[in-house]
Amino acid sequence: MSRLGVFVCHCGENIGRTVDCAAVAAAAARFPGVVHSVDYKYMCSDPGQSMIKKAIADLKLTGVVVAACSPRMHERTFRSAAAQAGLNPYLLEMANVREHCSWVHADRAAATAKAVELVRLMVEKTRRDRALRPVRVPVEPTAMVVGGGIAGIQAALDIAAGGKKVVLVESGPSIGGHMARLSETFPTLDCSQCILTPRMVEAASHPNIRLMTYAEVAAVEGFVGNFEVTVRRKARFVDPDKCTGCGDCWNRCPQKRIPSEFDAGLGARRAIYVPFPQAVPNKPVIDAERCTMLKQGKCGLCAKVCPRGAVDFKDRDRLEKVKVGAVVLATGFELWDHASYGEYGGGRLADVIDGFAFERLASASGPTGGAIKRPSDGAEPKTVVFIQCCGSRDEKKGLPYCSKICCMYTAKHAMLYRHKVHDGEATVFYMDIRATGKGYEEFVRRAIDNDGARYVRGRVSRVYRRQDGRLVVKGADTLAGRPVTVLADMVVLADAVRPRRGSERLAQLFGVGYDQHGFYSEAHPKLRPVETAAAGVFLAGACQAPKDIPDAVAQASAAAAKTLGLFSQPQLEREPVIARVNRNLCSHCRSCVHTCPYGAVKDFEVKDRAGSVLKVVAEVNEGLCQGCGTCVAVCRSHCIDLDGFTDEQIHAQIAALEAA
Amino acid sequence: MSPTPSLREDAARLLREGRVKLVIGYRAHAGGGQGPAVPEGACRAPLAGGGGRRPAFIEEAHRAGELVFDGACSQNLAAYLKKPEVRARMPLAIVASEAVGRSLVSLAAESQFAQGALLALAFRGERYEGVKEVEELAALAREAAPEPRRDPDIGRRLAELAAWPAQRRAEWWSARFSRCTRCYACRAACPGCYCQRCVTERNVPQWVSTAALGHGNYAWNMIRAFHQAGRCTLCGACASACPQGLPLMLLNTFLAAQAAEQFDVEAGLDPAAKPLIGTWDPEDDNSFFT
Amino acid sequence: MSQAGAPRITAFVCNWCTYAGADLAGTSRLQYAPEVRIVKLPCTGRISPLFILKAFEGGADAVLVSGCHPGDCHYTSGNYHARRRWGLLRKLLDLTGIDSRRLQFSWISAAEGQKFADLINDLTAKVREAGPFAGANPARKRLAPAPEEAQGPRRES
Amino acid sequence: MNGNIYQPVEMRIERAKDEAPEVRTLRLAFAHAPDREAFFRRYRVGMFGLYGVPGEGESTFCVASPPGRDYIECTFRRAGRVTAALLDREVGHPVTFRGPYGNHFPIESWRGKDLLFVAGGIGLPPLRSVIWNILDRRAEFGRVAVVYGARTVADLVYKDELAGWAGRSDVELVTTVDPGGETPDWKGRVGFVPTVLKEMPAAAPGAAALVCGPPIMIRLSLPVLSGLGFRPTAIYSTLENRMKCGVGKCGRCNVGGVYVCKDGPVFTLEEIQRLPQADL
Amino acid sequence: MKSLSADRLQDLAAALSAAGYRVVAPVEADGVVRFAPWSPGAAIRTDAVPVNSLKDVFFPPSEAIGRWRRSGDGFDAIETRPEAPKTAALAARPCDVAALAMLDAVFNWDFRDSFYDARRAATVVAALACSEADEECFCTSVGGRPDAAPGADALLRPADGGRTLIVEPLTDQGRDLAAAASGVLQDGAAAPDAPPEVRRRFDIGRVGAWLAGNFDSPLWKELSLPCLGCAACAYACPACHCFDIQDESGPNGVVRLRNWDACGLGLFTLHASGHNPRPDQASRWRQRVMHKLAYAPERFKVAACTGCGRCGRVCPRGMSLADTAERIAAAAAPAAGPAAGVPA
Repeated sequence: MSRLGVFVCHCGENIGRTVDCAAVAAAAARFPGVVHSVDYKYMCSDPGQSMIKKAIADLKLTGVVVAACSPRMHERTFRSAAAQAGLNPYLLEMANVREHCSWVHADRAAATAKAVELVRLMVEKTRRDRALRPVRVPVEPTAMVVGGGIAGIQAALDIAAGGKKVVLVESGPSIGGHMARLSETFPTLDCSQCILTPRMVEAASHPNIRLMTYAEVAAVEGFVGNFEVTVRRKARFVDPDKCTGCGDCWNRCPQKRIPSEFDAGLGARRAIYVPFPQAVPNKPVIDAERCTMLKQGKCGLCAKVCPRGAVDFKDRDRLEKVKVGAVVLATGFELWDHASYGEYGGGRLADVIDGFAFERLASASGPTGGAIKRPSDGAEPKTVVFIQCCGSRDEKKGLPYCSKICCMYTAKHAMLYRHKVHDGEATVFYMDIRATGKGYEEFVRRAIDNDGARYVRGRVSRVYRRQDGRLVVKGADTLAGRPVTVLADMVVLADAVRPRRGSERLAQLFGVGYDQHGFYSEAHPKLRPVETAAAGVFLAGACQAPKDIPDAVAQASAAAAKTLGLFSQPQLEREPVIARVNRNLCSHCRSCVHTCPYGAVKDFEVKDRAGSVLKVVAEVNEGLCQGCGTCVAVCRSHCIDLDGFTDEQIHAQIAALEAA
Repeated sequence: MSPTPSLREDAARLLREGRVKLVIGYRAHAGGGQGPAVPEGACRAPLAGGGGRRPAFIEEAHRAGELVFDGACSQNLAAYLKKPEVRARMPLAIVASEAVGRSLVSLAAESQFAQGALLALAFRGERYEGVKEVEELAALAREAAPEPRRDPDIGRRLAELAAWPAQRRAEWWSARFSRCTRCYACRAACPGCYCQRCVTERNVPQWVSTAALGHGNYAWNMIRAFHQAGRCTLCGACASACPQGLPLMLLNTFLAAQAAEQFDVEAGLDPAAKPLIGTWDPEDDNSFFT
Repeated sequence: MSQAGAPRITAFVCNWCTYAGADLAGTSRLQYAPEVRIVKLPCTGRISPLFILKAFEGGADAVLVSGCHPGDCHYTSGNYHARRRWGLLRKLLDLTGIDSRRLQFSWISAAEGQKFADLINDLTAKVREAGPFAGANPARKRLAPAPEEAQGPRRES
Repeated sequence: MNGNIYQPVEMRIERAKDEAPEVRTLRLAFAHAPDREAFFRRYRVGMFGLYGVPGEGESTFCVASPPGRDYIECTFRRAGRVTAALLDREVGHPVTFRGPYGNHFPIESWRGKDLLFVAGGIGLPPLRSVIWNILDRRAEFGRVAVVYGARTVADLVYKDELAGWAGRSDVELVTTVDPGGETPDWKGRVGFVPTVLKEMPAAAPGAAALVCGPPIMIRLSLPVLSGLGFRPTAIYSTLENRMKCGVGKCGRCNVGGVYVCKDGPVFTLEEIQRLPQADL
Repeated sequence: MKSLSADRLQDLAAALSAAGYRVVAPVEADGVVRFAPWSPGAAIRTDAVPVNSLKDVFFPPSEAIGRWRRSGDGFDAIETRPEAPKTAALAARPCDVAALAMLDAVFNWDFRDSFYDARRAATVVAALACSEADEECFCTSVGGRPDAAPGADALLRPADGGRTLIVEPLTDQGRDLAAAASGVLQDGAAAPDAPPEVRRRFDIGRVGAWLAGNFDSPLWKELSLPCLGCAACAYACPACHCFDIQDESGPNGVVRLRNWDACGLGLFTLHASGHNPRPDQASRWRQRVMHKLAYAPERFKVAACTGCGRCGRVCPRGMSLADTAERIAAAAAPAAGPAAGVPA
């Protein structure tokens, strides 16, 4: 039976000034189920809390309503006081008579009347409160990091350094990501590989990190602390345990003309290959689409020359299940395909290249050994036009957002170009310069002032090839207010940054939200920028939004910190606001299954003792349920209910508001 | 040509071959029973009680000869799928007019029967189309109704109602709902009303009063209609079943039109459809929010 | 209870945005009409159509449903689910005589204390202008548990 | 009284005792003396009543206390809205009551005869009124034996009274719990009621057996009782069908043509066997 | 002999209304003819059997049978009296009137239901003899007649080919009614019309005999298969009287309502434990038929079916008690063939 205590707080004068607290307490004393009702100056003070605790103990209260400030302020305080007195903390509720009443109404009579009703509402709710226990789930202290770029590597290293195991899943043959392809990095012009490769090696050799390259996430089950991720390990056709990475195979492979993805198509690779010389692991894979042995059963040269017999043409994709407690998604980005910009040649002009191609041209380890040569004929371009915002900030044909990194890397490109081709002319077309990082603005100024890059504010309307092979770049100088035409030997487009293809599918597997462009959604744009709606799934790097290296690395470390925080307890404790299905009454229409934002509602087979299925009903996974109650509201027979906000409670509250 | 011989043959064959345990169809009913009189303009389908046709439950091949089909076969047999007695006899076959077919497609989308548990002896108009799986029924339904079919008379009456002040609408509906006795014939006749326990029969808490009084009748009729939003195939079974001739099709048609207009949803055409209430689109109408 | 003739407004609000927005109205000491009664839910997605029907049945002169702005839902999509529900329900109720003006929907974030206060004031004014709903409310429970002559002094105040 | 047969009388909770998980006994005093007098004029053991909380409804239970008191008691388990509301009431709170209704055990015909009570779990309350009625007039009856079992020790109701009966020389009490339901300090038997029942002495001439409990217990106990020599006309039980009115109008308690609320709730096995079994 | 021109029924109603009666009669709303309070100007429809029955006048779908006012943790009972205005029920059919015997019996067999009784006492029933019988009518099979209404206070008998209604008072109350309406009644002879032929017919004795021994017959399952488990038949039935009791709360107190209920609804007998003695539609349909044709005759010496045929008219699936009785009669007939061969 309910034996409720009501405690009305004056909050000094804050409530008492406009609400007659004694009158509220007196009115509450007459509410059904209330056995004790008092008012006091400061309920949250030690004496106030003691008063509550004493009443709980002495009067054997079964529930408590504290009429005071917003529960956002002191619900935790009072609930822990209740718990100390031996009352289940979820049997205490707060009536908000300060923020929602005394502070917003001046009329004492009206405010007091309202306060009485607010208390009444919470009394009716509390009478129907049930003792709840926080949900506890065990945590598997192993993390999975999806994506082996710099963000993924950093997250993995930080988690590993924290003493927890990490599985690093990379879809390509090597970790390293886009950063491995860069020549130098802004604004310091460090050699990208020089700073990255030690990290790659460290990741590969760290005892807490297990690399799974050439692998993809195929399926996800479970929930925070208890994910079971099925990883598809793509067939490499080379046994990495036997392979020493000697290179005999790829040097002998007759397929020599395959455009290298790593080199943006400017260089070539073989059918059996490592994507780049510093690859980690430095073990080749066979490109099944290009290998004549796999395609037509002819050749097999690599197998013949391998001194270790590591080549295995019978290799197949394998599925491996990995149990992890947390996941960091660091799937990175790719460049928007400028083929839809017909006015820039639509991808058909060989000397109109993207930023990565320029990076490879400028890289000492690139196909030209660091010499800037234009793709069409290998000549050194004497005039290069850089066009910013290619696809970015273009709602009509491209993408509405700013890709953030292009201003900086274009400045870097112009600078590198001028360093390598001293008599070359670099012209940059831009909309605005957004150089907001540390040392960034100075860097851009250096490109202009020291390295002589010509910055033209305006859009390029057209790029086309003249008979003689030179490119005509027509644009407008909006500052000068006149059209501009530049004859160029090469054009570099700063293509927009967009999420990797297939990132939506991965998000769906993990229950992570994503925006219309495919960038993963953080749980809160300000305060939870690393978390996602899926508990235990964190974000790092450009999969969330365009980011430069320091931002990506910082977020990766943040994701690692979140992961380590999660792993710091053997069990997770969660608010017990959980939806529950009444199996007897469920008709299995599956509305709730479709509705749940967390994929927490699944089919459940009710079986008899012999194991045969009697019926299928919906069931809520406690680990996944976040307690929004949306499933409850779509259930037509109301056979789902939400602990903490039950139908009975809400019904009683609405009934308490009935007009006389 | 009468479709009946091939219908009977197929039914008999399915039973003989053991592909189904039961065929639900229509049989002729000799004496009596025109069903309730059809009130003029009361938004009820004619032949409410089934006219000269009655449901037939055939379990033996030799009885397939009882099956008939014609325009008088207006009862929505899909409603029988909620009876445990019928569900226990799956796999089964149902003689499916277009209306029944759409109900079956809708029920399939709501996982109310397992794959392979149900075959349709499908009709388009009075033309027999043969034994169909649910996907084929859906294709048939899409083909038969490329455009949503709406009763123009109901449209006119809705427009008339819309032009009235709210209070007059309230009075008009209250007068009608006041006749409701809560016999739940509407619910019983509707294939989509298959909840194991109807919300009006949940008493902890009692959201919907079971009293046949103004408030209970309003809440009941609202929630019945709303629970059909995006699901109702406008078969008219509920309205035909209502002994009091309540204009339930006004509510159903209105909501179906809203579902189509706002969310581009037409029930009963896609066995893989996701529920209208239970999905969302960022572009859903936001104009009524301040 | 409220003063005689004062409109009764029942508000169903989510915990994360609108409840917090109302808190902010409080901490900002914004004054608004005192007739609103808030029933707190975790999310607008939790609000069943029956809550609204029940509130009108109990004599609410207006019902307010308010939650996080689209895209800001604490549970990612509860408010989107809710919006779709209301898009249909409000039309149905309007058709049957519950004027849309008496069923208000809004998105109010935790930062919009001013918006909350303004909305309550606007809604209260609107409902006052429309007058008591009782007579025209088709959902209203009309039972006489305590006949007038039998109402004694012990009647709950 | 205004002649409204559905108008309950007001009772006040005098005592509330938790018997087992979610099982409680309420002792109710009549708020108005004429109601008490009217009740006890008609009350015989075996009759039932409708206990209610206005706003939640009424629920049907037997009257678990004997005549000759100035209160009535009922024992019930939380099952739905009304029982939950009754559980929510405190000592001193009012509840409502209608009754007594139905027939009663033919206790006068048992004078000088032996009586065997067989109960399981929450089935003891209907027999408790009889047992106390017999004990109040102990000298008028022959041997009294009670076999009472529950799933677990915690599920046994009236634990204090059981202890009292166990201490009486004129009552033979056997308590038992299902295997696995015993506690370390459990002194009673372990085993199902029908099994324990087998060890009871054979029926003396004219002896009656009263059985109440879960259907499965009753079903398995009946052959044992037959084996002990009880005839179907000497075995009694009560039926507890769903009721709303309690006075033969609402139409839902009937088994075949028998209205449990008027023709019952007390039936002999012989009468029960004549009912359409599928309707039970 | 007093009579009335058939087209002056409204005048009769108006006269009674003027004499202080609340008049209830078959009137039309939205194309549905119902027994409902008559208001001036409304046509009284004698050409259709109302979709609801006379029962509604005495036993409405919902009524308050108890009231309490709350006070803290307690409540004070408020005396609840039936609303029983002086009423004249016009043009009720003989089959509706016949059902009053069943209702009178069940509401008074031991405990007397003051709500029913008060309205019964306050109501004068002027029956209308039938001039036609449709395919659902079967009163003659269950002891009724289309042209006699024992239990009514007055009978309106069609005469002169339906142009005239002869007013035959049968009780003092009927005479009072005739007196109150004397202004619209005329003197003079009229030739009563011949009663209509009720073509539908089965042997109730044979049905009763079969029922007595066939509680467990497989026929129940077959007969009940088309039933969807609503209460349309029960609520239309003039003799069905089952009800539920539900409390409703308001801010001031509680009203205890008696609402119609029906044995065809799945929750009717569901125990709180989850056990349901009638777990399927077969057992529910059996209960309905048994109650009407076996239990009621046994307990009350009157069948709870008067052959009005409403069940068949309202059933969404066209089932009817007559269909079932005919099937049973055929199954009971020694000479008849297998059950399946019976024309249904």
